[in-house]
Amino acid sequence: MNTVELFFAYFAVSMTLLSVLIISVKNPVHSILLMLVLFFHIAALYLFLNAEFLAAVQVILYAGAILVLFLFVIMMLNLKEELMSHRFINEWPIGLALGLSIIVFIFFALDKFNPNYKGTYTIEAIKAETNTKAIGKILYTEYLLPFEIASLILLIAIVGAIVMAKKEK
Amino acid sequence: MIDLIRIHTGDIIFNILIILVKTAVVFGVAMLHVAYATYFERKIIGHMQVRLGPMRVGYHGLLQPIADGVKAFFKEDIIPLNADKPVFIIAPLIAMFATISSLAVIPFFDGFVIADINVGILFLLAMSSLGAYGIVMAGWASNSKFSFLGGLRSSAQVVSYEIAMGLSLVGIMLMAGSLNLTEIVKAQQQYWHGMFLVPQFLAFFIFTVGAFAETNRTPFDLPEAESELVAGYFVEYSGMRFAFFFLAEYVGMIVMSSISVICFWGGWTLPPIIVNTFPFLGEIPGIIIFLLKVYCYLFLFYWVRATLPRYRYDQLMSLGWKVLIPLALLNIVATSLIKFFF
Amino acid sequence: MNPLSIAQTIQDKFPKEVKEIVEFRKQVSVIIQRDRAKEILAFLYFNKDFNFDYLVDLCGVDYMGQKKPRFEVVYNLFSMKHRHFFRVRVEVDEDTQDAPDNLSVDTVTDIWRGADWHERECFDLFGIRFKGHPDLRRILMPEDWEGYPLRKDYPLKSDLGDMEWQEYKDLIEFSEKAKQYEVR
Amino acid sequence: MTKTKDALRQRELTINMGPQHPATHGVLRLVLEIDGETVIKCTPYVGYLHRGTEKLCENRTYLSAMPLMDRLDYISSMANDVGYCVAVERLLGIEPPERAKFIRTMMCEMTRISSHILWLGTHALDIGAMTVFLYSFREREWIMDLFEMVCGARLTVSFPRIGGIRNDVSQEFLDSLYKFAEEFPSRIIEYETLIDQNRIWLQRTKGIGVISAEEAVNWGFTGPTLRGSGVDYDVRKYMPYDAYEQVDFDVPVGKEGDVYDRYRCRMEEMRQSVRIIKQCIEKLPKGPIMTPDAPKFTLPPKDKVLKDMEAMIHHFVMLTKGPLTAPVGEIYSSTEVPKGELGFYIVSDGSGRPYRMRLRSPSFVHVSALPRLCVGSLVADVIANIGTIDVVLGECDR
Repeated sequence: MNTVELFFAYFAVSMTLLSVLIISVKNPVHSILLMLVLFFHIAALYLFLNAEFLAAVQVILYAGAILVLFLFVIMMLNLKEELMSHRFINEWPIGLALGLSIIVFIFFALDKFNPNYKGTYTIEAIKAETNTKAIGKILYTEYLLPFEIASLILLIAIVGAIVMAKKEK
Repeated sequence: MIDLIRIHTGDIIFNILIILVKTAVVFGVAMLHVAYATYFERKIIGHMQVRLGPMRVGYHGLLQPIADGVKAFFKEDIIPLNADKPVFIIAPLIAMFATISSLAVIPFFDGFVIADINVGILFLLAMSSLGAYGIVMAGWASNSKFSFLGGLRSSAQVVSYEIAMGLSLVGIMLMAGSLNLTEIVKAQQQYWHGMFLVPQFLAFFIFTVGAFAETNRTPFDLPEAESELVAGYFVEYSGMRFAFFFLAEYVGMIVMSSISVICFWGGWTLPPIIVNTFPFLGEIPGIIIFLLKVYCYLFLFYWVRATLPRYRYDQLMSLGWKVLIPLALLNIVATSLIKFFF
Repeated sequence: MNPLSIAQTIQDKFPKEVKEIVEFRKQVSVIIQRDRAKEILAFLYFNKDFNFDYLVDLCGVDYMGQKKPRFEVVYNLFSMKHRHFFRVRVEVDEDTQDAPDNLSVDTVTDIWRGADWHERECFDLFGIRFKGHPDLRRILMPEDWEGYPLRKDYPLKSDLGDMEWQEYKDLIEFSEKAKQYEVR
Repeated sequence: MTKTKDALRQRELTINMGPQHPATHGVLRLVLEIDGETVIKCTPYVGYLHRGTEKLCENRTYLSAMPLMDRLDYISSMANDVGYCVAVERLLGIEPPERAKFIRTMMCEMTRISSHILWLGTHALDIGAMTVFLYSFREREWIMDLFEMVCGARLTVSFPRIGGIRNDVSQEFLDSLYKFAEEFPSRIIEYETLIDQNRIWLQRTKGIGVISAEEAVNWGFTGPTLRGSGVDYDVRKYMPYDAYEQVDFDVPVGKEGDVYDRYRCRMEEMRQSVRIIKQCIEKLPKGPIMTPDAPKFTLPPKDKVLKDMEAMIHHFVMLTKGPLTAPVGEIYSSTEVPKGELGFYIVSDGSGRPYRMRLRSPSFVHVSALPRLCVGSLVADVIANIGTIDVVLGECDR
């Protein structure tokens, strides 16, 4: 095992542990903090893949914006009551079944996983062009349609949120 | 000497050593700056307000920051009984380390940067958004309603102003064609004015407002609005933990000033037009020019604090969402159009 | 309008209620009985010629041992429009066994909003109750205070001993306990 | 799940603003119920500074009750003293001499300026403009020095006396006061340049805490708080006392009745005060400072007390028993103090002590209207509203 693999092993194991902790910790604010740590680990993994842009965006968007909003909402809750209640909902067997089936799926799909696949953008090509440029190019040429669809979906979500917030009054 | 060390240690360890030394230097210099930033803030605002500021410790109070530091260090550390202890302890550390780690990617002069990464600007934005965690966590963990409100205000404020600030920097990225801070400084040298401030004045305005909001400075100091929330999110903190927040705020100010200097004021360089007319100015070390520019920008922080009243929460939000973000978008569109056609 | 003529008008309209018209240093006041006090005050407020839209002050006076109806509630009125001043004194008697509701007046908070706290203060310091007041609680004194300090039979200073206000006793006790932490 | 839903539905947060809070100007306590940042309920609690002034007055002579008046509105003690003296003089039916009247008027207006400056500083500080606070304290210091010149005390002066004033003013004092009056308008302009055109200041004050003229009168507002709503009511004009009849001044009124208009009113009032002070100095007549025609009610001059036996006995009786011949009756007398109308309702039973002394303090009335001003606005507006009604809790709680 060389250094890179060692690092990867660390990140993989700790990410799994963190994920389990996030759903099992009683205090939601603590689980959000753990989630923050998890996001950092993910960002670090992106760095291993030479995807600095993704790593930075991971931190800015997920850690900096989305998670803060989560925190915002959770802080509003009456946590004292929340701490008393059970952490898991009654329908946990369904969740377990779903989770297990996904694991089975992945297990069977593992076969088709090709670690040596190389697309047009090799690491060398990306390094020559810088990460950001490469992502921009690929996003606005090859994946333009999915990108636009995704943004439309987000727009709908925003409009929906506003409509729901307005109705309350 | 250096070569001797290199031979004896090998490349990787040597590089790590160099980085450690650089980090130590930057950290030390930054801490000194923070200490004296507080001193100058008190002095400058004092003189603006027809009073003298600190005068007692040392000549004209010059040792005051050190006295303050010693005092904060030895003060009793109080943790409220019903506080969420781990979060309460982590919060100031998050706030401080998030801002201090921003210093890692800032090039202070040509070639001097701890980590010269390609997405420098994004890293800075990421770190400044992390600073909000410290504040929100502190507000929540103190188990006090005033600090809770401060935390809420801060989270909403930081999230909304970061968008405007990030978008305002997109113009710079477009102009420079890179996210690397060193590259951005170098890109500015192509122009006769040597500053992105001239073509990107709109972005500069948005960035400045955003920087004030990010660092929770007047007129956007709502999270700690003294007259409303007493001291906002750090109302329950004392001693060293309180000092950490203080430190975070001032390092944040220095980081924001540095970003502004790098992105808009040409970093450690002087405008080519000036250097060409007075060639001897080109001999000034870059660090001096950089620091002078940073001081000017810091002065702006102080000046505004002495002048402006505080915004109200909803006014702050409407300014952020209804004025700054549309303006920033407009700036991006205009910049890219100009860049595309010329 | 001449205050005396205001007083005269009131006496003409409510001959039974008005007990006396007093003039001292050009200030005129009518002393009226309690039962229709609110009606008279409303009349002073709504009548176009008087239009007393500003309740300057409302306070209680304790005439213990000097007059028979022991208390008076004094309404000082001013009209912003006509710039005249007038005073109404409503006589209230002590509560007795057979008339437990004696010590009360109808509230005027629905006429003058500003009367709210004045009435609360009057209740707090004299024990005069205001019927229909939205929120009649003690205001200046602590909520669990006993007695009405501005009454004439309430001593200015005395050693209450066990009758002392509970929170004060707690405070004394606490300070005794805290003495052990004192740095000497 | 239901518990979570309940937790979600519970949206109000109750916060306890005060009695120790930087913006409540003393020991005012507000219990705010807020939904997010919006105030949905506001309950003021007062009484933390209740010292029983009314009860104390009933047990003191008319003269010795005066120091209590200093401590009502402790930042404008001179105006309270004058108000009290005017009330007792009206009860006794005596008139102070002309010179005393002019000096009292002068002092009242100086107090008005010092109180308004302090208000301006703290109000601006509440809204976040720190510099105004220190600028205004510079001038307040000046007025305090002037007070010290005339009576030796800076804050709790006890300067006026029933039937006159304690001691005459020197020419030196008049000169320096005139200099102050010459200089001060330029200082007002200085404050105004700091905040008057400031967009943030305008956003924070315009349209906040609006109250209409009728409603303000109905609530019993007085002083600049009322005049900001456009009601032209000033005790100095309509029930003149002292020398106010003989000086020329305007009563500034606002239009909208919001925080900004009340701010403008107070700023203009300071200019008018300067005008009055100047006129007082120019018109100041020569003559005695204590009324000579009612020796039974007034203290004899100090130098006489030390030489003359009769005067000494008189002095002694005055201080221990009070004027023995106070007429039986009742009087309501009000004066315009910086905060509004300060009223004294005195019931006299013929003894040397007031039988009942009622203080109608403007702050008490204004605080009672805080819920009316605050509900529906934001937390930051509560601060602006507390500032705009200019409360002093010493006066509110008495």
